[in-house]
Amino acid sequence: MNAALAFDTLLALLLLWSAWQALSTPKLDRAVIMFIVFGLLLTLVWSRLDAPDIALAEAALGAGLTGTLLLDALAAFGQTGQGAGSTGFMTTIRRFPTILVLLVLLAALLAALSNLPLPTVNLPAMVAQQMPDSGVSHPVTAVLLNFRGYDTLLEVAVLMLALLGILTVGLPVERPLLSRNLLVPILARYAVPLMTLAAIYLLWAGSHRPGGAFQAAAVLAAGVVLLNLAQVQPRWIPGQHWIRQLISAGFLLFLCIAALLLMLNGGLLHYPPDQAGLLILLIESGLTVSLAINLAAFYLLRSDRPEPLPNQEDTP
Amino acid sequence: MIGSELLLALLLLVNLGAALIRAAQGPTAADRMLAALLFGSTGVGILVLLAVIQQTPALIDVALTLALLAAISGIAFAQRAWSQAVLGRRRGTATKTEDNDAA
Amino acid sequence: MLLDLASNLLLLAGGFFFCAGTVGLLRFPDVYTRLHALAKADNLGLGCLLAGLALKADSLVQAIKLLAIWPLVLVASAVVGYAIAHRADRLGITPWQRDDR
Amino acid sequence: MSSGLLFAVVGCLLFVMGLGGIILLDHLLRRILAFNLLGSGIFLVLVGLAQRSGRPDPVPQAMVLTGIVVSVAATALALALARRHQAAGGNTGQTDRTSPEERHD
Repeated sequence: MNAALAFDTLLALLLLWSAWQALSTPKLDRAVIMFIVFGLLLTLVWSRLDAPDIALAEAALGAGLTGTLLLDALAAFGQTGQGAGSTGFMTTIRRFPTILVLLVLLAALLAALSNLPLPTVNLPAMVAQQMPDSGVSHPVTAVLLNFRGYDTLLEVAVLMLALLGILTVGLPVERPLLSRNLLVPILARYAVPLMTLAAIYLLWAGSHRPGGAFQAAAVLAAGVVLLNLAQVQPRWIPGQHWIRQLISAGFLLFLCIAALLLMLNGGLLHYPPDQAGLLILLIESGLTVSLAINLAAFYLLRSDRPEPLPNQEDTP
Repeated sequence: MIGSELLLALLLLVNLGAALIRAAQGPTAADRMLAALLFGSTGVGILVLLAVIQQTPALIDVALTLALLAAISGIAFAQRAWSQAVLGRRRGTATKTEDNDAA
Repeated sequence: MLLDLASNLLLLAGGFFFCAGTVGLLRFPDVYTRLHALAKADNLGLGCLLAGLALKADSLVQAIKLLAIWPLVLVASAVVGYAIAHRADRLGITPWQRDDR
Repeated sequence: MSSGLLFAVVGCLLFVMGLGGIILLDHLLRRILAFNLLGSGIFLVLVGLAQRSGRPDPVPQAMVLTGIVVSVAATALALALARRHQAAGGNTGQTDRTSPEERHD
């Protein structure tokens, strides 16, 4: 048997198994940990699919931010006692019709996959053709910030909206640290400068090889999270305006450049080929800082008021 | 030469699968977390092997990033999540099963 | 030629130590001993693997990058191992002893 | 079978699993996990299908890269909502929909 195919098949099986465990296990802690394992396996899948950009983002976000967010939430839910002991996946006969519909959907999807026509447009060739005018030499960065720059612009807006949504809904209350130990601050002292260095490297690398603003921002955000775990960086509270200003600054910079180009060239984010490289680097640098603070705020921004806890006693 | 490295990567993936069995069995939450931590070493190993096999040096950057950030979720687990409440009322039984394992 | 041989030997040793670590993870009786298997054997395996790959790296930069991964993983696993063992101790999980008490 | 096609099939399975999880699971945190699995499945289908001939395609890769960052933002928002819901005395699931005989396990 072909070793590469064996590797892929085993990887696929492990991925599906961890996903199934994350859904079906009766214990909440196990579900969350299995999901973290799933994210790490997914990093390997992206590597196998020749997508190092996505693997970088998945590794940085999964290991740094998503994991800590979920573990934090797990602690919050676990303490009330409501989280533990949820029923499994297929416990009752009532669920049978839903499962049947899902299986039919799966069959339909797989059938659609099996006789899919070949694509009529050759996107990789189109990208390769336009590359000389893009200002960068790495195709994924060219797509992200030049050919489909408006997607990225709106994505940054979506991230800000998510943070606004959290502020509107009400921030979760800061939870006390369960244990403190002396090694973590020492680790943070060495690791965070290295992470900053890695982020700058990734930002610079984005123009000619896998890397870029998103990955750099994810690594930076992970560094801020580590500083918080080491109790160097206290939680942020909503009153700190520099956070909002910095988050908006990257988006505004992007928006200003887009508006300027719209007036000069008549196209949203149609860079002149000569200045494209410089403009992309400018936008990416701004985005790295803004996105990093935005992502870190998902974990660090916490309410400074004590939680209103009605009837904690009589919940079953 | 590439073939032997692919076989080594396959071997490491089998190791990961075996670690997932430990994650499924537990018995404590920390035992499950160990499987996630295994990625700090085994996952990084697979990534560098893939970088050589597929001749994509960028995957070494991915391995470096993963190595840099590997500690964070483990620390978050120990300092924020692993409490008596998460461990549940099963704490007494959890230690007991461990003793049974040993015997 | 000699370099190739050394590299392959290191890769083989790496594979062996990874397997040893996994056997330890599966067979050892409690959290503390499993942490020990993970933090020692696997990191040694990774060190051998990285050294083996660095010997046949295309460029010096690539070799340095490969070797830079190792100290990072060592420090990370040391800190996490300590954090989890410390927390397990606080939660009152008793270390396993050879003859049952 | 190329790895692209293989992982596209895996993506379909993940999508259906995630969808089932959102519908069938009771606890809010589990539904958030299921939502993430569903999203990952879609990403795998996007990239896997585009690369089933074996050549990397930068366009879906860039789309998925933005998608991953957005899904982290969505997860953070969902977690904040769920925790707020719980803090306001709401039930995170499970107790209202399960019948008494299956509650004790």
